[in-house]
Amino acid sequence: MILHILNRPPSSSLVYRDALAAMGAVDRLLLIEDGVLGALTAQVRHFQAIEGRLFALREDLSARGLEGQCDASVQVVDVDGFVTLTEEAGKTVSWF
Amino acid sequence: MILHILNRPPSSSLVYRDALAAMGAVDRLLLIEDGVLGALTAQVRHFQAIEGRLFALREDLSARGLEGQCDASVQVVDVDGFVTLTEEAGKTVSWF
Amino acid sequence: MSSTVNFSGDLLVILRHAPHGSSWLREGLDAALVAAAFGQSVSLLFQSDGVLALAKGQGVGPLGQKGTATTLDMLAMYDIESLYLDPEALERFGLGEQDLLLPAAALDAASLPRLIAGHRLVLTF
Amino acid sequence: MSSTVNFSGDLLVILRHAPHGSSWLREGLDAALVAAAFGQSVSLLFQSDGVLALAKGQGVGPLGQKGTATTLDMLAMYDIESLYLDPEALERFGLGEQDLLLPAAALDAASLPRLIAGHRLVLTF
Amino acid sequence: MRYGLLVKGAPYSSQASHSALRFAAALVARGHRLKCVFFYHDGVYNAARLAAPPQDEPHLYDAWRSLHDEHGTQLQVCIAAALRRALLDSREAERHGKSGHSVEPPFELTGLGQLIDLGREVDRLVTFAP
Amino acid sequence: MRYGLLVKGAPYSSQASHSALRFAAALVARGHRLKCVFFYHDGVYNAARLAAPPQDEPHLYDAWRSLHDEHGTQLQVCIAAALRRALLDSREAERHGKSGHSVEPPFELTGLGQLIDLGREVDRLVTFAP
Repeated sequence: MILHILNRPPSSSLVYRDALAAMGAVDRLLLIEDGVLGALTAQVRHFQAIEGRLFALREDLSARGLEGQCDASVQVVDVDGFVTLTEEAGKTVSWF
Repeated sequence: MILHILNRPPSSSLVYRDALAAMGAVDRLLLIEDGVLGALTAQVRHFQAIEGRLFALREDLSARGLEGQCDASVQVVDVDGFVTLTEEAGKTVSWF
Repeated sequence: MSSTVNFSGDLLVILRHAPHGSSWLREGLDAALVAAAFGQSVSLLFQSDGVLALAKGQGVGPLGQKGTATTLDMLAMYDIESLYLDPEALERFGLGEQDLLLPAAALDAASLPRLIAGHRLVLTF
Repeated sequence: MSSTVNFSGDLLVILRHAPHGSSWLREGLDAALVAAAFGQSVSLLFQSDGVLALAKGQGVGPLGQKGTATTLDMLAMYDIESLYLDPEALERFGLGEQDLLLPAAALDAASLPRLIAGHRLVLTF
Repeated sequence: MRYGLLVKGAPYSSQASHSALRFAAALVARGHRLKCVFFYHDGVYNAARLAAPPQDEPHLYDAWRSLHDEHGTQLQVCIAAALRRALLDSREAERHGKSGHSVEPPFELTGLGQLIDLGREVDRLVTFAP
Repeated sequence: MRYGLLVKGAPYSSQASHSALRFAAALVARGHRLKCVFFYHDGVYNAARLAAPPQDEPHLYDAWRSLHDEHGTQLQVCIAAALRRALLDSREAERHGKSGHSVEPPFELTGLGQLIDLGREVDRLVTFAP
């Protein structure tokens, strides 16, 4: 399992497309920084291909006032959860 | 007439959408830097709404080896032409 | 947006970036505040991810980064009252007027070019 | 792309940016060259706007900026011979194999995750 | 016409500085006056005096200085953007208790108000961003 | 586990440095070892010693130093990326005939080879980009 990390939102950048294309069947995607905009219910359709394997960093959601708008299908993790995800993954790939 | 200047390509960034939305009926758009990728025949459809008012900077096309792929509907200008465009425009707006 | 609104001013600052992810938003707001302090008439347009600058409930970042929500409070103090937003961008994030810290006028497609034409200087951030 | 190809190696460098517009491409290529010089097996993937790194006919910039086309010539010298590209990206720009400086293998959708899984370290630029 | 440029990209990282210098050369060659280049956001890094690029690359710092020397163009750097990015002239270094400085003339640290003034004084203000 | 971080964003301009520092704190708190932070692209600006951010903002330069002091984390800066961005230690300043320097320990200018070594030596290398 590989952890992909994405810090750009699908609302302004198309890099999410390449991140998704690079993901294997059990890989996970963590949204951080402005990437968390993609976790909103109104945006999360861009990630429907990996439902159940999509994560978002809580403190980046909450700094932006968006924790309440985060879609229920997204697994929200704190920074310790971010570390755990990197422990569980064989490696990480960052997309920006 | 306002000169809009765009340095990101529609292949990776969605800023072109906002630039187009901001343009009035006689405004012009100049593609520079990586923005010139949008001038290629295979990409220029993103700018069909402003056909005849789309420009691209020659030296940015040629440094990338793309002058031959630039669509015939795009007016290619050198840097003096860039200056002329700014002279003719009441002001410029840069999109990035 | 009524077509009788006066879209003119000295400076239009277009804010296209979300809070916290970069310094664009703060630097754009700073430019707006300084211009207003210099006596210029300043308008703000929240466009694309920039509409999130207006979202309620913003806080500090995990290292104590201030963000920009507190700067928004200063706009009225500086007499920056012409605030506009791109309604499509707002909708893109599933947000409505009730989710915003400050009221900003939704611009229709025809008004955006007029807003830009009506200001002597336009800076994008 | 044949499924018998061996997608493994020490380092995969993913190049996503066009030449000249930023230093990403050069800095990614530099990392690849150094790794190869250190004896690692290195693969390159040209993805998104990065496929334009392979376009024929690139030149210097107007201030004499070198660009990266000359660096590409050094790949073979450093035994970097596993070059891959995203065929969709190539098509997006209307380019074909005949337009490329170097041959790179087009990756199908199933192979891209295998390429990434097969390298111990993946760096994106 | 009188022109001003606003540069917001770091040198070498993005093409913004190259494009601005190229545009600057073209506009003065056409007889326009380039009053000032204002550096903001990561553009302030253009003012870093110790830049030592490889000899086969354009020396952007020297190119800005030449623009000043040959055409009297002011090189103004937003002080707020500069301080947090470690760009201090001698005066600011002293004020912040730091030894050494990273910015020197013809680059000047100034407030954002100078950008607003510039916008008022010139006929065209053109932005080059990363 | 042994971790390495690769930081590619300029401080303050993007959140990359903040995110990396935050992640660093969390991983050492969980008992992992953070061997090295490698700075590349605009990340090298994190090593600029004269940074003077406003007092109500995080002092990123000092935070990197604390990471080194408290956990022995190496702070390595790509020398090629640094020189063109005006980041020189005393030795490089002398070599390039410049007075003054902009980088000092615990930040070290090193070659890209160190990044490759780091990738070999650690269990996880995590990149924070702008």
